[in-house]
Amino acid sequence: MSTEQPTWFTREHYLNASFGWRSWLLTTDHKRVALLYLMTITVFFFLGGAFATMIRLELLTPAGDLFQAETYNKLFSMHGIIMVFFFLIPSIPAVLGNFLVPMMIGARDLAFPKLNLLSWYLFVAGGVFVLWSIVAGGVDTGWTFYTPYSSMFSNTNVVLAILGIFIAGFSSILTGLNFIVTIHKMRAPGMTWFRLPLFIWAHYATAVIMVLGTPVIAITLALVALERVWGVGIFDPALGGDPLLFQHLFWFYSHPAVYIMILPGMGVVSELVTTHARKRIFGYSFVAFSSIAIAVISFLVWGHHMFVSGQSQFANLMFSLLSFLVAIPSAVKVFNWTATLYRGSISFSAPMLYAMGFIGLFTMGGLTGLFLAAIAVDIHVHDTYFVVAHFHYIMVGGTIMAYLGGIHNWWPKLTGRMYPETWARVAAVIVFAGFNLTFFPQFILGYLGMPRRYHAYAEEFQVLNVMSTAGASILALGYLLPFVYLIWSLKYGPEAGTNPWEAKGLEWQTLSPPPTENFEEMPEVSEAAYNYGSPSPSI
Amino acid sequence: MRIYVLVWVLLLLLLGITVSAAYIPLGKLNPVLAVGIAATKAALIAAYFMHLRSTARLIWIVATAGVVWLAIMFTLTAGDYFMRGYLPKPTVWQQR
Amino acid sequence: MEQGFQLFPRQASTFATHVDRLYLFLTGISAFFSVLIFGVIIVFAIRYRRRPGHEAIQVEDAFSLEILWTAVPAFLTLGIFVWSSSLFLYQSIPPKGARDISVVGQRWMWKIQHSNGRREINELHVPSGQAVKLTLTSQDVIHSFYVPAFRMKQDAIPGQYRTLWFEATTPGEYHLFCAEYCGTNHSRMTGRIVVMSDVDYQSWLGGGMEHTPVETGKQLFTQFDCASCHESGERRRCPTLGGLYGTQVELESGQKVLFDESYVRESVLDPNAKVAKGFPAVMPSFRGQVSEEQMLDLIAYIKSLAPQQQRELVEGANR
Amino acid sequence: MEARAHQFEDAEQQQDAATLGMWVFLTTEVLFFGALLLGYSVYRRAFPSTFGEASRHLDIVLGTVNTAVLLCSSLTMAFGVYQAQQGNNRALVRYLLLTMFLGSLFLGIKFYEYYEKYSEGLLPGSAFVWHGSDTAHASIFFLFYFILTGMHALHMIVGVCLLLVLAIRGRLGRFSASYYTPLEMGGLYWHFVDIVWVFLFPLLYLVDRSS
Repeated sequence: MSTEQPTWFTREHYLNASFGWRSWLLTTDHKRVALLYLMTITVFFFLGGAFATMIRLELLTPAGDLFQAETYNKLFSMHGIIMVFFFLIPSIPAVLGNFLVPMMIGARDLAFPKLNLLSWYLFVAGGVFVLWSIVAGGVDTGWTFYTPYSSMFSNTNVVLAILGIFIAGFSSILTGLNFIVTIHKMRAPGMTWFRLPLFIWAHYATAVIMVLGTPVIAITLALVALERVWGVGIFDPALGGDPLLFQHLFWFYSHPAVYIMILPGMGVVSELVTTHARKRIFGYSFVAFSSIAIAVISFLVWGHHMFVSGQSQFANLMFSLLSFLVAIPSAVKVFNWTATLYRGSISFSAPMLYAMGFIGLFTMGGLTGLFLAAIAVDIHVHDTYFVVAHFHYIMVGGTIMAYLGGIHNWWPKLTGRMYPETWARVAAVIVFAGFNLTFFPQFILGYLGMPRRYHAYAEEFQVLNVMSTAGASILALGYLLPFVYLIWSLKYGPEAGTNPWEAKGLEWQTLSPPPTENFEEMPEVSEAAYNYGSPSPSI
Repeated sequence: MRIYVLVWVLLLLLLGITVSAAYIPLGKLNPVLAVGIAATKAALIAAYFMHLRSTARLIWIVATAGVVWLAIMFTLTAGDYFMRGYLPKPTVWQQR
Repeated sequence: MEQGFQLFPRQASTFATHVDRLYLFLTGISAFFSVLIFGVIIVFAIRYRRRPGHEAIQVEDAFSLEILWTAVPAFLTLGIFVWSSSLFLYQSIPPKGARDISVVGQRWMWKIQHSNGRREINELHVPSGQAVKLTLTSQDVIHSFYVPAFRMKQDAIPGQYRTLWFEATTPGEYHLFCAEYCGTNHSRMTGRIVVMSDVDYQSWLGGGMEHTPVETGKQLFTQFDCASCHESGERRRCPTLGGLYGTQVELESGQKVLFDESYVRESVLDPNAKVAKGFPAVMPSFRGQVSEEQMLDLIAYIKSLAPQQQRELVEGANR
Repeated sequence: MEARAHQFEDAEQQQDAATLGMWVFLTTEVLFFGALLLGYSVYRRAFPSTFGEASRHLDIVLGTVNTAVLLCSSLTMAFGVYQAQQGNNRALVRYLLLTMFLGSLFLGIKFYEYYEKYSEGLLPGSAFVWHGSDTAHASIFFLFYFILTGMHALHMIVGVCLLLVLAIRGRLGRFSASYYTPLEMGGLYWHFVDIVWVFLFPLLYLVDRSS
């Protein structure tokens, strides 16, 4: 080895292999596509965040005085549509998954690189339609598009928004298809299923949901658009349709979609916990199979969104029982992550802070899910702020924490630069504190009976709402910080080196940033994942 | 080649059966028969024309997954529509 | 109505105590596990923090632990399921003799009619200590009738009937919310529930001089000219409706349907979707002519033509 | 994609990946049509007599003939793939053209049926004319009829275009006994579209013929 290490600038890697906008917009390199996704979803994240800020500002006072009712309804609808379909669903899979799946299994690229690029273009096209719907005046149906309101009554740009989601859905399907084929067919020699990092198991499970669920939402929303445009009755009772059918079809996808959002986060946390505690994962096969179990069970529980819709009581009981089942694999994961910390060498690096935050907040989010699976309690808290708090604990406390933790953890690999550690720790703490202050009061609000999607509310709810808004402003600061210092680090961050965390995993064995085909020499695998040392049998 | 022709003849035969069976009043059996024959035809096409019979087990699993998920969707939805008003009135609660 | 800062909702129905008990149990479980997980993470993080001279020690997987923390959530959730489901069955089956009140949601108000015909909007007066059964429907989009103090909620679906029952316990005024997003003024589709003592309720009820739903229904029956066929005894063309409510009607296809609220409604709007056996499909549709409230009155009238026993049959099956 | 793409180790891996990818795609299609069929079934169960009456307005002769045409096209497609495996390019192109012809015939008959329904006023919407009683649900039947068969026809059109590309490439001698993956993929797609129709035909045309 020469004494003079090649630097970011002197060595060729995927970022400087070619230049010019064409080399990016026509790239088939999964790492570049990942960065394209990263930039796109960051835009959507801050857009969705801006809507959230306006919602929280409006809710400072009980009277609906800041915005008009119609504007407020558009704000929460656009917040939901953008955050769900254009940030959370693609967040971890399309950025970190795209970047890491081929590298972690020792492949040069995904199985279908062109499809991968196409999926980004579909995503952007879908995004353009949704942005168009915003510019044209917004949508006020809520992200759930319940009929017959969405199909016959709303006079906003429902069709444009649906078109956007429809197109983005195909992007999701293509990503899922690509992951499934890649994980099955592209693994390096010696990379058996039980040597795969748990990140891969989680993404495999996610891909299964994407592939099997997404077509249903696509066709369902298309039917709503058709009903609107054509004026024919599919879901509209005035024309002989059945609005509950829409809910069944919608939630057949949209409940599993929750797991599209959280499963990749679980995969990220498995990596973060092991890396930053220098430990093997505790109970590898249980964590791995719980991902698959979650993916399968996720399709059996959609009816718990319809406990008060008047579906049959039998269906209520059936879906309630099945919903409780999800708690089991989720709990298994939480316990195994916690046990992994035991006797580790735990660093307080920013990714680890995010991971620990994730485990705790996901636990709370999951446990409050039990309230919603229990029909008797759900009847009271359904469509109240309790539900809002619950799913934000999963989506924000879970997915976004994992996403930020993952971005920090793999930032050196993505860019070849280290982020500023102190700032990152500060930001992680701010996010955690701000998050809890924002959403914990909403549990209480919900049980008190404050319905969601309310522009104006009863006066006794104000104190808790003010707390929530205060927390939201702290949270906003916590999100802006990484945005600033990560961009700063692109230029000023110290060079990271191949493996700054001394982590296991194939992605850390290649250079940072990696060469275009990921590895200079194709790897062969001869050991299990997370081999941080052999277990001592005495314990 | 020959097996393809055989399957094709079978398919046309089944088509004939399903069309004629549709005109025999069998009550609730009519739709069951129609869907059953359709499933048989689909299985024949998948097994022979699409080579599912001789392909890797993984492919077989993927193909089955689609059908299983469809079954999930239909069964659980039926759990609502078929069971409306199913629960009898338990008398225990009357005393509460 | 409630004023000032609160942390726990008021209890004003027989459900409230039951639901709250389950809620507090779940809160306890959640608090226990959240504290456990956060606590263990913090303890481990401090004890095994990375420092010079401290190395990670790899630990063997423990199958017994995995079984333990699979089994504990499994049994716990099963227990919660049994508890909550039995409570749900109690909530979902109205007791015999519950007072009937009909509710129609319409953007953005609740239109309510009591059994003696007294109507009110965005206010519901109910007696305490008596079971009340609401029949809900909607004129336009989906709404949801929600009374937090009763821990009770039910969607009002256009074109379908849903019921919800409760027994108020404490006189007072309580919030009524629409919980299912229904458009621009969703957050203003609110109202008051006034729980009164039985005596007060009776005198309040007598305050209005309205027709009962059955009387109104009878008028409508004539007004829409239903009577000319359905009462004239021209039995070849259409059935007379007396005594039909609560029976099984045989259709042309041999299928049987229950003659209940939904069947009446459907027969008025799409008369020939389910024609009774032996009758020609000649009835015109009244789609767009009958409002949801008029429909409820018509149903009340047709219902009144059947003996009490048959009516209860429907209540049992139509849940 | 003729030569091995850079991300694959060898041709076998590439073909395996393509086959798996195609099947995964087909499962998404199953769910896509499945959701529509679920909607159809819910209404069919709720309004059996109206759906039966509406279904009898469909032309059973044309429907049956069309099913037969499609089954024949599946046979010729299977022959085409077989010839490709043998490296027999001329026969392959011939079978592809035959399949395309049968596919187009199907589409032709289908569009004639559409035209008939349209002129009878059976296209749902403001111009929907129904002489039976339950107009609302008859309209829902025809809505599902047009959406289901329309989505199917769309898939057929895509399929015919796909076969055209394959035929041209076959004519140019791009395939051989060692490389015929695209044909296999085309075949899988074509047969799948056939399977969809195999379900649509009895569900739409044969609902209630006996009464």
